[in-house]
Amino acid sequence: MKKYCKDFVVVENIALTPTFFRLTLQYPEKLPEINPGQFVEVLIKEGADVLLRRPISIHDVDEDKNQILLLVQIVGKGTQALSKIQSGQSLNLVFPLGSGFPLRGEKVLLVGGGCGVAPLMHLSRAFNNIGIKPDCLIGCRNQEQLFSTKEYSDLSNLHIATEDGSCGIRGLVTNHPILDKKFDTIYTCGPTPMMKAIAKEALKRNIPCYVSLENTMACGVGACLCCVVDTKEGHKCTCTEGPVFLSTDLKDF
Amino acid sequence: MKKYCKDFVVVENIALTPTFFRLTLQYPEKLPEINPGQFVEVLIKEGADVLLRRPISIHDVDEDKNQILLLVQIVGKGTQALSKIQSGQSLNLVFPLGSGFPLRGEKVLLVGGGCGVAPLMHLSRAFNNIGIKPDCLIGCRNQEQLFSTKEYSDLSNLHIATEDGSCGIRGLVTNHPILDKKFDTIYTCGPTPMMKAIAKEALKRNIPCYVSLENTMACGVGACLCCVVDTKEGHKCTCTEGPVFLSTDLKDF
Amino acid sequence: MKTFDKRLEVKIKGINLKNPVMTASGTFGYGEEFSDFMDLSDLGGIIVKGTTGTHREGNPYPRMAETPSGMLNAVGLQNKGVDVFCETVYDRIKSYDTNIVVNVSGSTIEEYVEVAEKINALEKIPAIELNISCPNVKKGGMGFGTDCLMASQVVEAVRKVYHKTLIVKLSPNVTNIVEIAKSVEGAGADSLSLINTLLGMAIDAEKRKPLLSTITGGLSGPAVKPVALRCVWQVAKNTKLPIIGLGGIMNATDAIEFILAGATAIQIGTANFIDPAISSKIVAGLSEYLDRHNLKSFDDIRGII
Amino acid sequence: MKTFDKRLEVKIKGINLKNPVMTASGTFGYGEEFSDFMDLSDLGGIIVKGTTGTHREGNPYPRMAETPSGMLNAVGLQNKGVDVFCETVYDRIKSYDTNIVVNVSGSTIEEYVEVAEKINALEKIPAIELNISCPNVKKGGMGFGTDCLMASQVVEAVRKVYHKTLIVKLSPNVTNIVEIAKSVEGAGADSLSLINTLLGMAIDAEKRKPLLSTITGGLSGPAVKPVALRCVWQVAKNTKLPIIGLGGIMNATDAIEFILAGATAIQIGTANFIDPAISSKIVAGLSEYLDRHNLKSFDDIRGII
Ligand SMILES: Cc1cc2nc3c(=O)[nH]c(=O)nc-3n(C[C@H](O)[C@H](O)[C@H](O)COP(=O)(O)OP(=O)(O)OC[C@H]3O[C@@H](n4cnc5c(N)ncnc54)[C@H](O)[C@@H]3O)c2cc1C
Ligand SMILES: Cc1cc2nc3c(=O)[nH]c(=O)nc-3n(C[C@H](O)[C@H](O)[C@H](O)COP(=O)(O)OP(=O)(O)OC[C@H]3O[C@@H](n4cnc5c(N)ncnc54)[C@H](O)[C@@H]3O)c2cc1C
Ligand SMILES: Cc1cc2nc3c(=O)[nH]c(=O)nc-3n(C[C@H](O)[C@H](O)[C@H](O)COP(=O)(O)O)c2cc1C
Ligand SMILES: Cc1cc2nc3c(=O)[nH]c(=O)nc-3n(C[C@H](O)[C@H](O)[C@H](O)COP(=O)(O)O)c2cc1C
Ligand code: FES
Ligand code: FES
Repeated sequence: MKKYCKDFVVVENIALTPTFFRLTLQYPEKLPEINPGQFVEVLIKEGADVLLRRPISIHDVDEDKNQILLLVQIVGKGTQALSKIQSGQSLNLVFPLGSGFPLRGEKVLLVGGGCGVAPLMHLSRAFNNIGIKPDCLIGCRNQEQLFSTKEYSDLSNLHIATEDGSCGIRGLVTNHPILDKKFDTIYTCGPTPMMKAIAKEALKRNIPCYVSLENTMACGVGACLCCVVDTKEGHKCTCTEGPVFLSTDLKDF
Repeated sequence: MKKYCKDFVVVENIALTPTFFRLTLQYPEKLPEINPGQFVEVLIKEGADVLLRRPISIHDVDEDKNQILLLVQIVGKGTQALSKIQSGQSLNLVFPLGSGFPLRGEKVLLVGGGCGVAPLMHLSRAFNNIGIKPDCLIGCRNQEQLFSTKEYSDLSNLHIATEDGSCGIRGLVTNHPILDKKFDTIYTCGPTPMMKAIAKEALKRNIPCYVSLENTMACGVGACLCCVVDTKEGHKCTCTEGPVFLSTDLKDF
Repeated sequence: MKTFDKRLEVKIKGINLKNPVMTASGTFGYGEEFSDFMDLSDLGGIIVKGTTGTHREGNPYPRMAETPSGMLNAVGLQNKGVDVFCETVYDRIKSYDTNIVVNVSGSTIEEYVEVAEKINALEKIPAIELNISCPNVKKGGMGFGTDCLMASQVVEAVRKVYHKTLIVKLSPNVTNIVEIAKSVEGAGADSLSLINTLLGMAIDAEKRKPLLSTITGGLSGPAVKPVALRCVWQVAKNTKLPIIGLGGIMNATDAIEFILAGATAIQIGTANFIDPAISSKIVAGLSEYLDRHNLKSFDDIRGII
Repeated sequence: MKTFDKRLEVKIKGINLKNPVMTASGTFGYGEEFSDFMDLSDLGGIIVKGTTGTHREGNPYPRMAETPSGMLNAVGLQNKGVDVFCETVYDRIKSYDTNIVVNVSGSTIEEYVEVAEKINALEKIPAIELNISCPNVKKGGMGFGTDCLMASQVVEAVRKVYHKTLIVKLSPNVTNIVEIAKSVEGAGADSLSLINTLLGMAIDAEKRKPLLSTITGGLSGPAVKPVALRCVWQVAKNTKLPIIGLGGIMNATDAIEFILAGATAIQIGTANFIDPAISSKIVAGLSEYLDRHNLKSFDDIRGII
């Protein structure tokens, strides 16, 4: 897939929670095809001290409007600076990067936590487009951390697990009974411990599980070899051969 | 004089020309005494890549409102970033720094060029306060580079020299006939070649001439010894023993 | 057909470069990774990934940490080995209209010699860059580049089997880079590229853990530019070899600083990660500088500091 | 009366520090320059300007250039000489309620010895920091700090006449900092401070001139932190001496990184120029870290990397 390095224009920057914000970005031409699970490398111009681009999943794509959405969690200097960008300003992206999720099976479960919920929106939409309504399970600490439930509900059967029980079931995603339904494939993105736990549950039930990794990256295009993950066939680049891997291909998973 | 490191609030940021802007800064308490010719060290927060503070002369002081004014020329990254600051934002200054101009004599000429005109406003005001209306000679390329003439006229007998003759006499400040008037003291601030030429004219006429240097600085408080100027008594710190020097005390002048 | 600015042409011993701009080993893959973003034929040259005698997995993840105006890496020469390069990669890239230079690495003199000899047989590779300065491998690597005797031994041995342009890449992690440069010059190098990364380290104070699996790694990016310029200047003043300068070059102005310090050509490393088309933009920036300063070529100002 | 956080107290051989935070030589004057901004008694110590046998004018202007996340300086040990220090400066600063350490510099062993001997007689100076690492002087300076034999000779000579705490400040511009550290340890040093500045250079591409009168100068600030951390970590792992870490510390988090790498105390240099009260804020930040991580002192985490 051809990659681009181009300016988008910020159409909207909405704070969803004190730490999560969503950017709607306008592309000046026809967007190229983008697979769910692919990501962009964002150039952070304002706000000192940030040298490298930051990898961010493509949260959703509006093909008609030629817009992409990013869902970002503020964790450090780069995401902090990005959170202050205003509509009308431009944002330079290298995109679309990585391989993305393969659409596999008819009964599918998507499990997300933290900023890992981001690519699941686009993945849900892709399944809808081929006539499949996925199950989507989102885990977080409490109701305040929850956002975009309407959007997820529109595209999936939404299930929620909160640690304090303020919404959905009380507990971790791995405690959710939906896991016991029969699925063809499980897709997960979120904190590594969560993904490992879900991959384990999938393995127990003999269901293929795709995990989306968030390794630190420098180039995003397979040139620097900084982002490798240890697979059963040796080191692979997360940015080009991932970020999505079959859990059983990875060591330590 | 006690020094302070404190936040001011930007009251106004006016673009005077495409490269000059003026900041009006509000101090939250009673301003300490400030001598004309003293300067501040500005902390540039926004706009990447700038590590050290930037020294900027105190352009004017409003003791009643507890405001100071800075007149800044955009020459590089720091001043570029500073030009974008908006009213309401805060700006951290170390101040007041340096020794300033001594008020000496009754018939005095102030000669400025480029951003060197900045401290002459406060100096004119100081002379007015003791009942002396100074002569003020400003040199620049053309009329478009000229600004604040009303303010300078209010406080001084204003004379202008432009290289293209679009305002005042045509030529350099050293060509201006006002230099032939009898003065007790000449004060000058601007590009080094201009100050050297003025100092030479002053010497010819046997008039003491104070020059205000703009050496590159790191600390501004006499600690780093980066800002030295070669005087007849050896290296002296521009930030504490200057920036104003009697031209005849300097080597190379 | 595209025309190139003839004023930018430079020579490095046996090879002609369209312009002084090359891309640095380990930061530009095999070039292919960047062909969507720019025309690779705009470049003076491409230095491909560090290549060793056999397949290497490199160091464990994490391998990268950002630092103030810089980055640390600890890739550790991950590559598929020289045979895979010759058999598969070479065919894919040999027709690029630019100079493809192979960065040759190893743990022993024998390994350097073996790789150099195999690359020598590849018609479309006009030069190698001998990497005796990699801080990210336990054995060999930087060791060769920090000792005059070892440096000259490995260069002599490679010189015997390698008959095209032999560039040697030096480490800044030394007390006296001029001494090393002179040893390498004496041993038969045709050109020097400097600098490789500075040995550095980063720590996560909250987690109380190093940020790299190997604890220490190689520092690159704008932070190292002052050190790189100094090394280029010192070596340019004290050897006769053409120098390829690199370390923190982010734009044409930076590139020109290296030329003023004495470099014949320059390389772009970390900057490729921030703007994947930067090297081609720097070529354009060099032409603009010549225009603006009314210069016929960089020959008049090279090394004037 | 002000109370201090007892958990922050550290010892460096003969001397007790209220806390690990000192200010670096050449960046904090004699302390006086900063007393308007902070209470100097908040500090663990103040290392005053480099002091030589006789008055020195230092290098010509310009002496400073900003670089990405760093600065170059070429002050070149401008100072009025040890006698003026003893006769006039000492009286002004001796009553500060903190450890005043004199940074001793020279061009010859004799000069180092002379200065050390004179400072030894000053009751209120509990330690000297022997600067064998200044890159900005033509003779001596860094030369002593880049050669094991010379380093041990100067330290041995000074050790004979100096009977209080002898700190030796090392240069990062060496192939093997551990070797130098060990030589200096063997010669009788009580503590090591590292690092001094990296040798660098900056050029104005438009004017085609170096930005420093001396062409090369010493690089400091955040840009050098990865190199400084690496040096501290290497030396801490390989010598027994208490280490004072510095190089690019801008805030308490940076300071803690040095402690995790093995430093007993730290120094603040370039950061003083950006926030003249930063060193006292860093003291407060260290206490906060202990609170937040529920630690009794830094002893439990010092050098755990
Ligand atoms: C393929 C991919 C897709 C991603 N998608 C998203 C997304 O859709 N939304 C989103 O908010 N974030 C996403 N991330 C994570 C995001 O890239 C990091 O949070 C971001 O780079 C942090 O930058 P910063 O400057 O704010 O933090 P820094 O100041 O660089 O670091 C702050 C803290 O975050 C940690 N950190 C930095 N980078 C990463 C990383 N890549 N992974 C995990 N921890 C990191 C650091 O160790 C440190 O503790 C993705 C990462 C990858 C690799
Ligand atoms: C005591 C003092 C008072 C000053 N008063 C004013 C003032 O009232 N208004 C104003 O606009 N400027 C003033 N200056 C100059 C001002 O400090 C510089 O223009 C500013 O620091 C440049 O910062 P920058 O980041 O924009 O430029 P940089 O990116 O740092 O440099 C851009 C260019 O400016 C040159 N430059 C940088 N610093 C200086 C300097 N100190 N003197 C001369 N050239 C420099 C550089 O060599 C370079 O060519 C004063 C300087 C001093 C020392
Ligand atoms: C991720 C990464 C990988 C590198 N791999 C190599 C390598 O294999 N061989 C080599 O000689 N240099 C390697 N280098 C060093 C660069 O080629 C270059 O010398 C260094 O990064 C300084 O230049 P820069 O500041 O422009 O990046 C690598 C650098 C980086 C950042
Ligand atoms: C302007 C300036 C002057 C310095 N003078 C001295 C000196 O006289 N003696 C010395 O040992 N180190 C001197 N140094 C080095 C600092 O003490 C310190 O080692 C170095 O700046 C690294 O720390 P930093 O990055 O926190 O500044 C000087 C540094 C600067 C910036
Ligand atoms: S981030 Fe560079 S190879 Fe993946
Ligand atoms: S700027 Fe530091 S002494 Fe003047």
